[in-house]
Amino acid sequence: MNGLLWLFDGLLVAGLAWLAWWALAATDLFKGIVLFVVFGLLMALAWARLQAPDIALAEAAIGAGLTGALLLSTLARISSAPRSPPAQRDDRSPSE
Amino acid sequence: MAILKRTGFAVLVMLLGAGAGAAVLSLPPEWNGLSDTVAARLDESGVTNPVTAVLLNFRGYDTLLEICVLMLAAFAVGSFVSERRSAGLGTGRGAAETSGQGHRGVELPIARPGRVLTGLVRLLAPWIILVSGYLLWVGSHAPGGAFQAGALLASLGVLIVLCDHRLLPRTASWLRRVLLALGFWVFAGFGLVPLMFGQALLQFSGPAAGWVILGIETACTVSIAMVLLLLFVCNARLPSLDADADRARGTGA
Amino acid sequence: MSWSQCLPLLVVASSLLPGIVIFFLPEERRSWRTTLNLSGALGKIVLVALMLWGVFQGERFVVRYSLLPNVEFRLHADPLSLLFVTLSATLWLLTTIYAIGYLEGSPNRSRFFGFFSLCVAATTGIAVAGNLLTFLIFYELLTLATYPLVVHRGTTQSLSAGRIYLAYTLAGSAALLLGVVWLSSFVGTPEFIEGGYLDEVDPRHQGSLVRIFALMILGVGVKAAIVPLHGWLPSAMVAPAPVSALLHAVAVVKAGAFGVVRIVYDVFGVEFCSTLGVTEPLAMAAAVTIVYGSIRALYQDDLKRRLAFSTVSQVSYIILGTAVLGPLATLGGIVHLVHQGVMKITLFFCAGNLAEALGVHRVSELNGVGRRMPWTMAAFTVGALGMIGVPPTAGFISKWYLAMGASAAEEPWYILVLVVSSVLNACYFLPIVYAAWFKQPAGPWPVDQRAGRLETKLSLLVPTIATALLVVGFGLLASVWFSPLGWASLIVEREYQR
Amino acid sequence: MTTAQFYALCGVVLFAIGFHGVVTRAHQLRKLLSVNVMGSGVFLVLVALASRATGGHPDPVPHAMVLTGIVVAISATAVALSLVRRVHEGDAGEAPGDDAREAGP
Amino acid sequence: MSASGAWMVSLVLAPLLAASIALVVGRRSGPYAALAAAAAIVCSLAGLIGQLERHGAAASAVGGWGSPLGIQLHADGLSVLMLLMSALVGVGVTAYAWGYFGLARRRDEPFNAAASRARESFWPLWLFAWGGLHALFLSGDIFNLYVALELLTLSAVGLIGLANQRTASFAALRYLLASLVGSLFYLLGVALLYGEYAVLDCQRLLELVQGTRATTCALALMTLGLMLKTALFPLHFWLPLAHGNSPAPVSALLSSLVVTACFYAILRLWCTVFANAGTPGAGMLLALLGAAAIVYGSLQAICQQRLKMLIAYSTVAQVGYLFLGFAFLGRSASAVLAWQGVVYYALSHACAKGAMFLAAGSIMRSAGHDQLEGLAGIGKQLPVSVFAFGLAGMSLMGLPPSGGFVGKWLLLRAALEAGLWWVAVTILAGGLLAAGYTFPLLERALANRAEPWVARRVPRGMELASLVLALCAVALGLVAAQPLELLEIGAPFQPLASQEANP
Repeated sequence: MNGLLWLFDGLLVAGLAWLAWWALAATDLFKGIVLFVVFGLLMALAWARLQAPDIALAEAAIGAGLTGALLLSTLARISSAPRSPPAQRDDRSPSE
Repeated sequence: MAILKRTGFAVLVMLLGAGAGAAVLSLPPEWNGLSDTVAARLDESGVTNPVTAVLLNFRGYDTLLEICVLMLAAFAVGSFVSERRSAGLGTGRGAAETSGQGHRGVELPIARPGRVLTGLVRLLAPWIILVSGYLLWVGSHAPGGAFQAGALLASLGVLIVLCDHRLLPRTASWLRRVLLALGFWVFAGFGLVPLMFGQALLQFSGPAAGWVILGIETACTVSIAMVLLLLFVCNARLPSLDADADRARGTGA
Repeated sequence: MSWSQCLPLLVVASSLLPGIVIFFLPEERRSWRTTLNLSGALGKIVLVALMLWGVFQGERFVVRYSLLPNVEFRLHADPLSLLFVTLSATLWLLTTIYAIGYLEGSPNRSRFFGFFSLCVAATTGIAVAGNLLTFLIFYELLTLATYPLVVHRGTTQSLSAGRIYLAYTLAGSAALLLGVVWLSSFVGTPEFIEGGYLDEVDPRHQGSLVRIFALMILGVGVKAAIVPLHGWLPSAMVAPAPVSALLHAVAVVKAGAFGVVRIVYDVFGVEFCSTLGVTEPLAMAAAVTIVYGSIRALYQDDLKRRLAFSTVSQVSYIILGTAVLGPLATLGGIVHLVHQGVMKITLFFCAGNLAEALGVHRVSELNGVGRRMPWTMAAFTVGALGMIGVPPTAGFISKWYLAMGASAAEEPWYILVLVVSSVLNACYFLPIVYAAWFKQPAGPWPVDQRAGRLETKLSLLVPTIATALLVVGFGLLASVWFSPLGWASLIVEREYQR
Repeated sequence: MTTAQFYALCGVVLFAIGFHGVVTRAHQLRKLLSVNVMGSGVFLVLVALASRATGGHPDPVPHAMVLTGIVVAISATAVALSLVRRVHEGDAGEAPGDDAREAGP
Repeated sequence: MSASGAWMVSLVLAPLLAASIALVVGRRSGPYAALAAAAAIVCSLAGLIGQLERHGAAASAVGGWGSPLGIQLHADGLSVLMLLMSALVGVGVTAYAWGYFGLARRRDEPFNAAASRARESFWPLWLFAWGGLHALFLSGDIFNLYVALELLTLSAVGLIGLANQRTASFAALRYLLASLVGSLFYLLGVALLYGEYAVLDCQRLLELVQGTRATTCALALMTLGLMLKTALFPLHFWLPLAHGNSPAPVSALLSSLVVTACFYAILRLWCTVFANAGTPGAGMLLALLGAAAIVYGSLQAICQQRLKMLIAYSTVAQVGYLFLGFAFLGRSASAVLAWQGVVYYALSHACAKGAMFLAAGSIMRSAGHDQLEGLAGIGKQLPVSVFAFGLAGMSLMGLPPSGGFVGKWLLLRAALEAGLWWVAVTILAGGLLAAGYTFPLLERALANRAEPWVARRVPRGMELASLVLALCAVALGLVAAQPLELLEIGAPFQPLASQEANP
């Protein structure tokens, strides 16, 4: 039993890390958001694994569900009304 | 030059991660924190689910501030939405005053709501309400509670707005705002009551504690549902109002 | 404490309150402004007279208020402060009369007279300051009050002069602040005592005490225009005449010199200074400034810049007097504090009259002006003779005592410096007097109708003549007990008999 | 290495990935995603450390903290998203405030 | 339950309840709700100060549970002084906002969607921020500190976003992202601390915390996170744009209260939780960053063209002063004096910076822009505002009668006693550089103006509010004895001073 559990943990952690990396590194924003939603679901699984059912419920409903919906709707807003790149800044702010 | 900066920063992040990792590993493996103290005082808190006890009784002050954060976020998002488009929060009369012809349909990006969606929502609605009510009730002795129930209700709200877009704008804006603040008022109200009797703020003890906590949780569930719904609606793309906005931008500013 | 106890506070307030009220007076309320100004000036003189009478009876005036747990704001009236207060009170009255006449019809006078009174309040505060912290507070308030006066005209030239003025004075006050804080870490902030309070500090700190002395003199020296730090003085000549008169004769420059006197006598004590070995470099710096100021004055064609450089050298007489050990030199130095004030203000009033009546600014245009403006040029001549040190005038007395002091202290070098500078003074003042009286004017002088049969407005003429009379008066009546010399000898007695 | 430590390490890794993303990614939406990933990382560390408790059920205090954290995260994300929307398309009500000529009223 | 507990609760709940009422009622209720909240705050603060002077530091357990389980509200000299600061500046900003936003749309100007929205949204957001500030100053629990910081940050973002221009939205977004990253660093530190000591209350952590590896890592993470929120030099990139482009009352309360509150969080952590873990080396690094902030911020401020950007960079510089106190970690003799100087400097900086931004707001309202070149002759137009700006500048420069001078005096005294020469020189250089960016405006105020001035009416209340705040900054210099006695209550810096034990 213990070996199987370790395998599950290993897979879960690897999945989490991989999803996190690709959610941020994906070229297309939409793909990034979808990966982020899947990442949210996997997190819910991780909470369940760590005997935190309350958080698993909350994560599933808020983390994956609502955040995903919000992100997708904002993405729709931005891609449909493309304006000039982020606002011109009249101050030579040092970084990014 | 950028590559150097980028890799340099990546090394820095790895160092940070290694340091934090080492710190985490150096923590004592056997350790049971406050779980015993919580278990010992659980019966005085009026609920049996330890997480709800901590959330609403032992560290109730945190949750009170957090409800404030939610209310604030909803208000801030509402204030970022321009006057004409604030179907959500916004100042009711201001909105009506500008859009003149009142609220026409509020369509969403996805195509006209097909039969499947409205049918599904009509089927699911009672169950979702039942489940969230159950989640709220079960929170006192098993995993569940205000946040989860509120989130579920909010998702139901989102589904309904997706189908029938005229639902939200028809409800009076002051009602929406009262619902928004309801959670905080009930929580602060119940919290201030013990202050009158010389006890500390948010001190719920004795037999009524369970019921008081349930009352607070119901109010919070309603507020959380309202907040999360508004967070979604204010951000959603509302093509009809955009049309007015585009026309206004053309003529106005 | 009874009202008489807080006389020093009343003296400071007597020019502070009118100033604040004048700020809020609208521009056209001319009569209100004049009455406020004059009543403030007269009130101050009455209060100073009361304080003089009180101190003479031996009464101690002390106002103290604790700012921080062991740091207090303290005002007191000792003979040295009274000397400076009387000087600034009388000359403020005369300068106010002069300024009212001079600025007739020019813009934003409310602002001018507001800052003018604040500046004098700060000067009075410096005079009656009871300890180093209070001195520092009023010292920096003086900078803030005089800056708007220097840039009063609002032209780009006066703005850049203001910038230079600020750079010097703020840097100086930073050095002074560092010195005062460093000293307070050894002895806290005790009040000024006649013979100084640092001789009982344990010898281990001698090294840092020397550095503290250098920092403080650097801080105060900026306003006393010691050579490397005098740059702001000539460029501040852009200001209107009453400002340069007030700045260079009464307020700023004197505050610097007064600061040096306080630090040397009432903080370190002159014997302790000589044991520390700091008096020689100070005297050297003063000597260098005296000669350098006079030489630079020779080449200035603009009248006010020449007077500015002569101020740079004259103020260093006071510092020379304080730096040379011995009662006679100290007496010369302290009495020169008053005499130089009176003489310099006369010269500036004359320069102002010339500029106002005839629009004459350059020395080369002064040929034959004596015939056109006899009274002004007479006052100018008296002032010039005083500067050179010709016997009946006040200048002679202070130079005389300085020379006596130098010889008593076996310092022949300083006598030589005095002689050389007197000669240089003659070289740059006598040509003006000669040109004014004995040369033919180039063209006809413009006639100033407003003045009627007088050469210029009465309110410009009376102060000039009054100060000229004072120059001669202080010279002739020097031996009388209430003259500046008498008062200065009282101070010196107290300094040396402790 | 117990499971608690293993998940805590995973939390730290997520935190690092998120922090890297916030600084290096240019687009604001990606930065927001990175912040959410960072948040999940910290919450994972909290809950993993809580699961070390012996005696069956884990320590409830970190669970309450994480619940509060998640709710705060969603509200911050929603505010950020509405700002992103305003930045990208300029709010329809672009008409400047009543002190019209001020750069920022 | 002790009266001080009641005062503390009312200090936190009054603004929050007023905010919720303003939010629900909307329309014109905002200003009146703010007025009521301000009155309640001032009374409860007076009550709390009275209590503290009689009974010393007060702690009130919320919910009646003990410290490991429940949350403690803790008030000692340091938090009371910070509450005094937030009350002073808060009342000033509220009075100013009455005039700035106006109670209702004036008849003469056309209806404007964004303006009326800003007019109504300002009040609830500002009251939330005020409540968050008081929750932060009174919290004795490190996780509660996190929630209070979030409440404060979100309301600040809402306030910055009021301005409706794109630069304001961009600035608000960048500020929000920076703050969220800072908060998450802080939260990871909290996780490590809780993971090791299983307690969240500051006072109990003081006894338990030693310099283990996890604790030092937690200290580093928490300090880094809060440094990002306080905009200390290398991490200040978000501040100038956010404070320079938001409405005047908003930038006033951001620069004076929000930044100082984040610094207070660092100070509270280093004084109580990490008193034994903080190494002098780390303290020296923070102090060096502070010194660099003073120089960098001042130089940037000197060469700014816009008045509000100038004042924003001045905030970056003045924050540097606050971190100089960390140089005294190892030297317990002068540490208490230095920290008193730092706290007093923070108090007078808050009043002075608030007055400066409010004056700048009045100048912008009258001139229509805040480019420095075009402001020649502003002194004749707005004498009261320029005078307030001058007084505030005097306090920033640390010239005598002002509160800044007292802070500077205490810091210099401590630096000289501890032999930290570079701290003394930095303080003096900072004062001179502050003159470098204060006098340009005063110079233009006194300069003559060629073309006639077409100015817009500025409500009298706005100018008076900035003048009152500036006079507060100066009055702090004259009545320094009482606040410093107040700071002694509960000896907040005692753990730092008794740090001589471990190196």
